[in-house]
Amino acid sequence: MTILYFAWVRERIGLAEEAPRLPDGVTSVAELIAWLAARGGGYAEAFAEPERLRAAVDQNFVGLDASVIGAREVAIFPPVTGG
Amino acid sequence: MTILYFAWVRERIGLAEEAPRLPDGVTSVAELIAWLAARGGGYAEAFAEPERLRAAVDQNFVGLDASVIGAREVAIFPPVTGG
Amino acid sequence: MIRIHVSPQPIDLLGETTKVEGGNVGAVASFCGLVRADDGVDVLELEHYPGATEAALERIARTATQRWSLQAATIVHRVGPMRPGERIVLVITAAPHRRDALDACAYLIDRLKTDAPFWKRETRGLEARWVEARASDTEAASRWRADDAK
Amino acid sequence: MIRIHVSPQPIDLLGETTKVEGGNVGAVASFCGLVRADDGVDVLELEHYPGATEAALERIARTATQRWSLQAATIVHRVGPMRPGERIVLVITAAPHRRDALDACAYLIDRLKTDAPFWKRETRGLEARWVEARASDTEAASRWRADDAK
Repeated sequence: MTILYFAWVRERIGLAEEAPRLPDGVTSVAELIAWLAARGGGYAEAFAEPERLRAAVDQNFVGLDASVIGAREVAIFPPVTGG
Repeated sequence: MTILYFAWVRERIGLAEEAPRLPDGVTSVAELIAWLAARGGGYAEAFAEPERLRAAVDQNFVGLDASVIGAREVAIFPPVTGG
Repeated sequence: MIRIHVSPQPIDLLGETTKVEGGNVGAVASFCGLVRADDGVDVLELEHYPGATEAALERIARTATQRWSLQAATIVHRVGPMRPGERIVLVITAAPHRRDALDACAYLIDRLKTDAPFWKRETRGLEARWVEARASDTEAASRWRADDAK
Repeated sequence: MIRIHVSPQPIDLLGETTKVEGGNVGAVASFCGLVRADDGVDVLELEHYPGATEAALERIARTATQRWSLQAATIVHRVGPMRPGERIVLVITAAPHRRDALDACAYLIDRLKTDAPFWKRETRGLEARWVEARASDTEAASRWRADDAK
């Protein structure tokens, strides 16, 4: 699974994407975020306030309770501010 | 007083403007129209249905009951269709 | 900044738009009406009331700048004969924020349709006819008056 | 005809507009957002989610063509660094009649603000900060959803 980061999530983590091996317990976006936050450092900083995060699974916008099982691409980012 | 005609009013009358001498009884736009219509020909044709006419007195849009006393310019025309 | 321009020249969309884009403008909304090519019209001719037309457009634009927070309001209207696909009218609004620009743009074109002395004549082949006023235009314009009365 | 274009190139307003003016189009509405020059911003940088951004814009445009009678819907969004006064986004709608073009144009920009993955970063002097999402944008977009539910 590829994980993509955008905007200040990307900046705090210092990575635009990565493809970590996930433990079995990680089945939802929220669990993925908690697992990544536990790495500390920039991850802890980026994911300190999950309510400020949005996500997409295989390029579909989803709530943080959405499943990541079988997903090929998960993106985590702040609320959008385009236009 | 100058009288201006636009669109099909102008076409039916065959004139874009004229400055006739008005009789004393003509004090409103409606009376002006009735007096002009009585000339017959293109005037009668142009003014056959007063409800299809609009007017401006000194370049201000007015109802047909508006006064023309002291006016320098009266325009008679169909409802507008610009844009 | 209000700009009113009534002329037989083709409408310069890019030039008119760049005129309003300077300063601290954040939002530009525009509406352009074109001669429709689909109903057999060969030539559309626009007649106006010189002087009174410009004054009416100026009044409409001025009312918009009082009602919304605008940095610019432009109304450009072509007159004389034109062909299908050509631009008849262009209204542009510029504002710090989009809602003002969008609402004022709709207002300008709705009011222009009923409050400015222009008359359209369509020619199809050898037959010419004056376009009739549409009830839907009066309705669209009165929508804004109802708002005014609130 | 839907056109979606996301690119670091300056937005070609005239080119994009003339693309939609052909055929039997009678009404063209557009909205353009620009980098505001008034609040000390030196550089505005737009980040996006390649692939997902284009797909989101396509969905928004497609929904508009289902909801209004449109002949064209164009969304052009610039990404990367830009300067005050430069165009960030341009939406254009073309229709036989003005109400469809105007309403669909407002819809496209309102929905784009909340439903397409773009992120703005402003730089003032040496300080850069990510722009926060605005509640008023969510409100503006939800206005259309309330309409959908009717």
